[in-house]
Amino acid sequence: MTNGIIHIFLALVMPPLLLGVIGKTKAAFAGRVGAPFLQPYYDILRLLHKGTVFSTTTSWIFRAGPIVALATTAVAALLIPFGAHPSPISFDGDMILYAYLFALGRFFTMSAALDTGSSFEGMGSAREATYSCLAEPTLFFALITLSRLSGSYSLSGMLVNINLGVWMHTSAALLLLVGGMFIVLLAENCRIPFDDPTTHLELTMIHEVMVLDHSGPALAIIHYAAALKLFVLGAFFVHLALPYSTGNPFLDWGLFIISMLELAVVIGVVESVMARLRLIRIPQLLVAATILAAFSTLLVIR
Amino acid sequence: MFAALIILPLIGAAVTWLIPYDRLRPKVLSLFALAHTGITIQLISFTPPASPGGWFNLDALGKIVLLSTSILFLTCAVYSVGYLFYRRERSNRVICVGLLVCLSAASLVTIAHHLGLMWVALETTTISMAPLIYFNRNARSIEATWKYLLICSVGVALALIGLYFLAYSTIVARVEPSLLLDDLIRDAGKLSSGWVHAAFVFLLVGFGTKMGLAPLHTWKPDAYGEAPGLVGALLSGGLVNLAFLALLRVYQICLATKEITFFQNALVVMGLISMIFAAVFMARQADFKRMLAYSSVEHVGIMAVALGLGGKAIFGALFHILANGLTKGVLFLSSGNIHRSYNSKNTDHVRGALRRLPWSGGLFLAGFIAITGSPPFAPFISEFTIVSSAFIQGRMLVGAIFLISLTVIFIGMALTVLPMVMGEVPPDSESTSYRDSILTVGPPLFLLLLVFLLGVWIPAPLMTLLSDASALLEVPQ
Amino acid sequence: MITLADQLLVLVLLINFILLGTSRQIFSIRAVAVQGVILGILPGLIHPFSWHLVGITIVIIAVKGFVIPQLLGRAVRSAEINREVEPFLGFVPTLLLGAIFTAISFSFAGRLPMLPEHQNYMFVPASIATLMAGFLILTTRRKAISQVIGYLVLENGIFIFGLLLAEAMPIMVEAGALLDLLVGTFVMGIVINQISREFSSLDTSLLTSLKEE
Amino acid sequence: MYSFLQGAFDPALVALSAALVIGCAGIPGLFLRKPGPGQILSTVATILAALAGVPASLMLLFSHSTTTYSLEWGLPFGPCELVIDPLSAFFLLPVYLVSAAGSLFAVGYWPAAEHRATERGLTFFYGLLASSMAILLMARNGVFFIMVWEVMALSAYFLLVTEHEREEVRRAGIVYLIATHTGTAALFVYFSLLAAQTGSFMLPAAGSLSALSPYAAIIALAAFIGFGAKAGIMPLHVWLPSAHANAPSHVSAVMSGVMLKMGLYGIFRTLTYFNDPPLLWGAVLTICGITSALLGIAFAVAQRDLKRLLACSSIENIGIITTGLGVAMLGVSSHNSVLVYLGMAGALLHILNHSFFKPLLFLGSGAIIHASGTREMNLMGGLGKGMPRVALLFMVGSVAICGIPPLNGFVSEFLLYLGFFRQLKAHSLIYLVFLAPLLALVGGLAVVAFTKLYSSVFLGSPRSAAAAHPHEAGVTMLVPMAFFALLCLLIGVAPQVALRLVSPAISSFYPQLASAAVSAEYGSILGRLSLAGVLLLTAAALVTLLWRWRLGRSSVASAPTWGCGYQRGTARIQYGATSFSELAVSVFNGIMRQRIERPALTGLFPGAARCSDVPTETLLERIIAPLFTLAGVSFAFLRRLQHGLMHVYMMYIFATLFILMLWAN
Repeated sequence: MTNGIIHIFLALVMPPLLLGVIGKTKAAFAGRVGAPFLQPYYDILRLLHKGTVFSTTTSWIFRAGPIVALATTAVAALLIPFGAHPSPISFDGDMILYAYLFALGRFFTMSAALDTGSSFEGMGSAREATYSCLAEPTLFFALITLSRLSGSYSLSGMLVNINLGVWMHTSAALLLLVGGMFIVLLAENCRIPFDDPTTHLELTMIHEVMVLDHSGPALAIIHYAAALKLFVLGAFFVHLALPYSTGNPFLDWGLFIISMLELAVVIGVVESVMARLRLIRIPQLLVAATILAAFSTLLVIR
Repeated sequence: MFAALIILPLIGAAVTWLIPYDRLRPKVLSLFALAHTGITIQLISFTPPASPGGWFNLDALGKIVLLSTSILFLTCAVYSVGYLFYRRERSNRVICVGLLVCLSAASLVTIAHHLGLMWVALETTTISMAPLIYFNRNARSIEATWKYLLICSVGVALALIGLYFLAYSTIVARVEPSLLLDDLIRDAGKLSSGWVHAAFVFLLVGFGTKMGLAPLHTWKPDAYGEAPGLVGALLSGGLVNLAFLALLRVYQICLATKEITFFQNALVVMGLISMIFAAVFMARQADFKRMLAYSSVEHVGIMAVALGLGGKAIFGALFHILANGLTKGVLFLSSGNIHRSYNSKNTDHVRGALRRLPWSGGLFLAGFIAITGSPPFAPFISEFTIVSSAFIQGRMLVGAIFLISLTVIFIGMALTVLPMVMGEVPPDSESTSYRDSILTVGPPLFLLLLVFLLGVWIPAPLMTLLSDASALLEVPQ
Repeated sequence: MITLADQLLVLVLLINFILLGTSRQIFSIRAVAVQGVILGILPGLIHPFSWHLVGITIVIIAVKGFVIPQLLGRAVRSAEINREVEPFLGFVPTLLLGAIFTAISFSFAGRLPMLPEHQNYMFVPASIATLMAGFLILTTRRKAISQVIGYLVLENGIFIFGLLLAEAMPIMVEAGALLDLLVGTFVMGIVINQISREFSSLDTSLLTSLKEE
Repeated sequence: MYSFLQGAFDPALVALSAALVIGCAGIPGLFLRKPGPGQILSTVATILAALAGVPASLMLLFSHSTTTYSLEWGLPFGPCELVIDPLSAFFLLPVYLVSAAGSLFAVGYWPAAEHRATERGLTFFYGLLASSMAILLMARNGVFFIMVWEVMALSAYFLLVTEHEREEVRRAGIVYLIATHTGTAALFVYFSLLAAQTGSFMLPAAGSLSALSPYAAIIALAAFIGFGAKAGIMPLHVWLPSAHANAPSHVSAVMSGVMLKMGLYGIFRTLTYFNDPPLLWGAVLTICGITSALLGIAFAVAQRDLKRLLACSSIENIGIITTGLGVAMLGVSSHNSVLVYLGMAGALLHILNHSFFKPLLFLGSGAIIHASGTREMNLMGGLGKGMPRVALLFMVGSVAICGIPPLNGFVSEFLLYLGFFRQLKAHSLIYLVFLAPLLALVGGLAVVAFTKLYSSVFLGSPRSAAAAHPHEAGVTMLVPMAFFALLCLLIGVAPQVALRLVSPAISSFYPQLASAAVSAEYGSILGRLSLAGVLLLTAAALVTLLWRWRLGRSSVASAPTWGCGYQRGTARIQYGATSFSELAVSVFNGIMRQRIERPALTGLFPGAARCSDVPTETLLERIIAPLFTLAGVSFAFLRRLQHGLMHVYMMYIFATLFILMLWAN
């Protein structure tokens, strides 16, 4: 019970912190002081108090976009286990629900973007659509591998199962998997090298350009949803990459928080040392990720 | 009664010859046709015994052919009242007389049990049809008539020598020399095989020519293409069946001689060749009457294959006599209407028939669907029976070729027929005086209803008739 | 008597070859007429005398020997500008083929069983050979007239075979023969004349306008 | 309870008579002088029949009973039996539902007053199509089956060519007719060989044939060709897109929602005959299925014609169903009952789902075409403002067809995924699990296709004058759509109910399965799914409330969309349908070929020019059409045989005679 409450609490509170950490890391690399860790929280709060401008061409879809995006991510957050603790909701096949919830969110964010009738937002959603549908198989290969290793059909079962022992046995497969999933993590959350959240050239954006017309609370919701998505996918990845656990539940919570922060740092590092790819290259990178994941699956299945 | 069947049409011929008014003749014609149908039904329901000497006898096979011929003829006669009204420009004496003479001869073929007599009647039908094909009196029609006449006469002549061989075989075998069907079947075992084989070959080629099996069919497209619609209907729905009946007689004797295998194989091969020919010639056919001619080639092929397969397929062959005859009637009569209305039989000019002639166009479309063996029409029953028995007998190759050519033919016909009936009428197509009327649409409609009825329900008497007939052609155990 | 019949049959065969070899329409028509007359005589030689027989003979001779040739000749004279045969296949090859076919028909007849009393006749081979000659003419000559001639020769062949059956089933044979005559004369004659009227000359009437293009 | 009701009356008889009523519904209209009443009459009759037929078939489904009627007919093909078993009853449901909804839709969509020339025929053949499909499901005599089958195919053809003045419709009709007739030819072989096996034309009882007998393979192949062509399984799908695109929309709804399922029914039925199907069959079905799914949706992404897109997605859905069936067959061959259950459940449930959301979408497209007068998506846009209700319902359909929670499409795919993952613990066929990523890819592409469809039709601002002033659809058009949308939501939120619906059909397909226990297990899992669905809705509601609260507290203004500094934006610079999918198409370039017409720009000042890219029917245009041309050419060469030279004709006769003589001796 307590674990459930902690789970929900973390899911609600922690996500923007990751963005803050990433920002700090990049600043550090750039030799700046950078914004405080809590800057994202301030942004969201500020946006919540701002007024809203609706485009005249939009319809109810435009308003539904942010809502659905947040709702789906929130439910996904309830399905994924944090650290050694199983998730509040878990049943056979919940990983499929997990994957498809993001599809639902995507459907509405893309429609909302297209609802504005702006060619830039259309551009963004077209890219989002293509890339995410290329990222889809990678996730499933990962799920297959994990399910094979754990013999379980639910996210909690398959993720909590991963520990150093498993790593010892099937290090090759898991390494491949980590590589593939990291690429997907970056792609799904529109980080460098796929997309640059901080650029100001709409022509090159993917996710940011889709929300150009959202303002005020809507934008706040979108930012929060994005952070939450990063958090949820990150939690998934952390299970693969940093599968430490002590017997003690509270230590495990701490461990989880730390490893999430580590992940944020890593992302920050990657963003600082890499440049954004040309759009043409992105599909190739995603396909490469799929191939990595597929290989790992083959390794564990044969 | 037999005499009435033959004499009555002759009287009719005489009467129509004497009548001086063009308007009156077709009505008299249909009157006699009606009487003939009446007699036919009478004969079929209460069959008199074979005539003394056994020259005339109406057995089940004869009944089927007689029935289909008589019905078809009646419809064509009624149709002619409406049709000839549009051909007022020339006298219709010849056509009316010719039709009645042909009817008389045709009835004779069905009841004759003496091969020689049957042959004479068959030859008579051939000759009496010649002037009808020449009805249009132009260069093309004379050419068609010429080819029809010469090829068919050669064919029938070959049949004659075939009969001579048969007769001589009886003499050689020292049995009582005769061409009576029953005698031949009785003595078949004793006949000398050399002559009998030669006889079968000559008879097959002879009657095959009259029937239009490929590659003996060469007269068909020309004759059907140039003849008026109702003559085409009679040729493809009536005369073909008569020739097929002759072939059935030969088949009976063959069956009795216990040397049927060769004959059957020959039939299957020629039948399949006919179907393939039809498939090849029907694709992209620019003249819809010629297309119907090739469809007729296809269907005689189907009958031949069925006869060759034997067993359950025999039923299919016999039922196909009716189904094909009546459906061909629908097609030729409605196509005649379309031809009148567009004054062209070129498919490039004939477009949107459903718009211009809803009834005739619809009938033509329905006829097409029926003839290609789609349920719920009669030809489906026969064709399915034949295909299935081919497969059930394990003759995969025959069945496969049969089905493939059916499909190709369907495609070819569809690509010709559908553009004809669908779409808009081309603006430049000339407008003619023809309009659908009850007299020109009623007869084909009646035939279509028959075809539909037989497709969903075969009346019990007809069923028994068909089974009796196929019993005559089964291998006696 | 028998020997005479056989000699006449040889004559018939010779006429076949003449027909295959000649290049002039009129001449070939005459030749067919002669052949017809000979066939008319034949029954008289092999059957006992009867008035019925006389009647048959007269009819056959009249029709085959005079009526048909008259019709054809009129057609030729009226409508034929060029009176050559214009064969599709040259004369020499045709003759060779004719010879071969005659040989074949003799061998064919030899392989078939015969009544002993017919054994030493050459009716069967002669009839088949004539049949084949008729076919040869039909297949190698282009013109309508020539084809009628071919058909007539064909008929003659059949008629010769009919002689074998004459006493067994007279009605049959006569019916067949007469019906063939009917076709030969009236219908063919009429059609030929129609053609010649339709196309002012039989040369232009190669009758090949109906075909698949 | 069912038993009590059955005591009251015989549901099978009700179902049968309902079918007959639907068939006769269109007939009075043919004879009435005024056009209106006939249509109304047929609609009322059809709806009433459906209202009777649906509960009846539900009862038959749940009572696990099999009812047999023997029809008296005068044809020499043995007795003609009508049998309703759970499998038939299950397939009967969509027949009644969709046909009734469609006929109601037609009242608004194809009003008799405006289409005097065509309405009568349309109504008549529509009824004929519906009832023939219903009777087809009951037919147990092979010949009767073919007859009903052909009636169905032909009436579908006549419905399809309703607007035969248009060239494109005629072409579609001819392609369809040829395809279906070829299929029927295969069925001739199929039933003949069955008769050769069993000795009668009655369809064999379940598990009565051995798959090892020499003919079994041919029978299966013939069935696959004959029925697969009707179902539109690749590579037998060539007729499908153009046919569904060119038929009147409510007809497309029936064709795609129900008629395709008849082909699947045939395959299901065939597979029940054999007691020991080899692995190969399942493998073939699975491979064809997943291929159809992938290529189908890939083609859908590339389309620019609204209804063509929907048609291609039908190919995809049929592919998913076939995959499920194939997996189930593999389960049967490897005696893995869980796999059988999940595969069958997924397939059957997806059949049901597809017959809900696809008609919904097709009817919606009808409303759209009614409003905008075009099928070209690039000319639409902004229709959502003019027709908000249609837009909402269409959104439901689009989400459902993408297989996204919380709607029904997800449930069936969920079951399939479970089946694939279960293979990880199985002893054999473990590689089936690789179907999961493929199916995921299909899902992703579906999202692309339908966001493209939805956004380019309803969102943004109108791209052409035609789409500028849309009008909301009438009640008769909205009600059927709303009905389907409701069903989609129902199954999505309460999947366990749907599972109870399919279980009887499964057990009649695979009696060895102890279906009760298994279905209970998966029922509970689906229960969790519905819980998640509820959670999702509540979460959405909470966020909405939060937002409303904030909106209430702050200023709300409206302004034109921000053009990123470009001031002269027009509707034409929006991302259109083609431009939206351009990127995806470029990624899948190998599969989807675009015919791109680029003008050659020459000279210094080239004049105005257009560039257009059209998705091509690869199989039809690259392979089949050339084959036909080739055949035409060779036939034209052979036709020289009929050259009009008399003496050569004579030679034919002579040669025939000669050859036969030689053969005889």
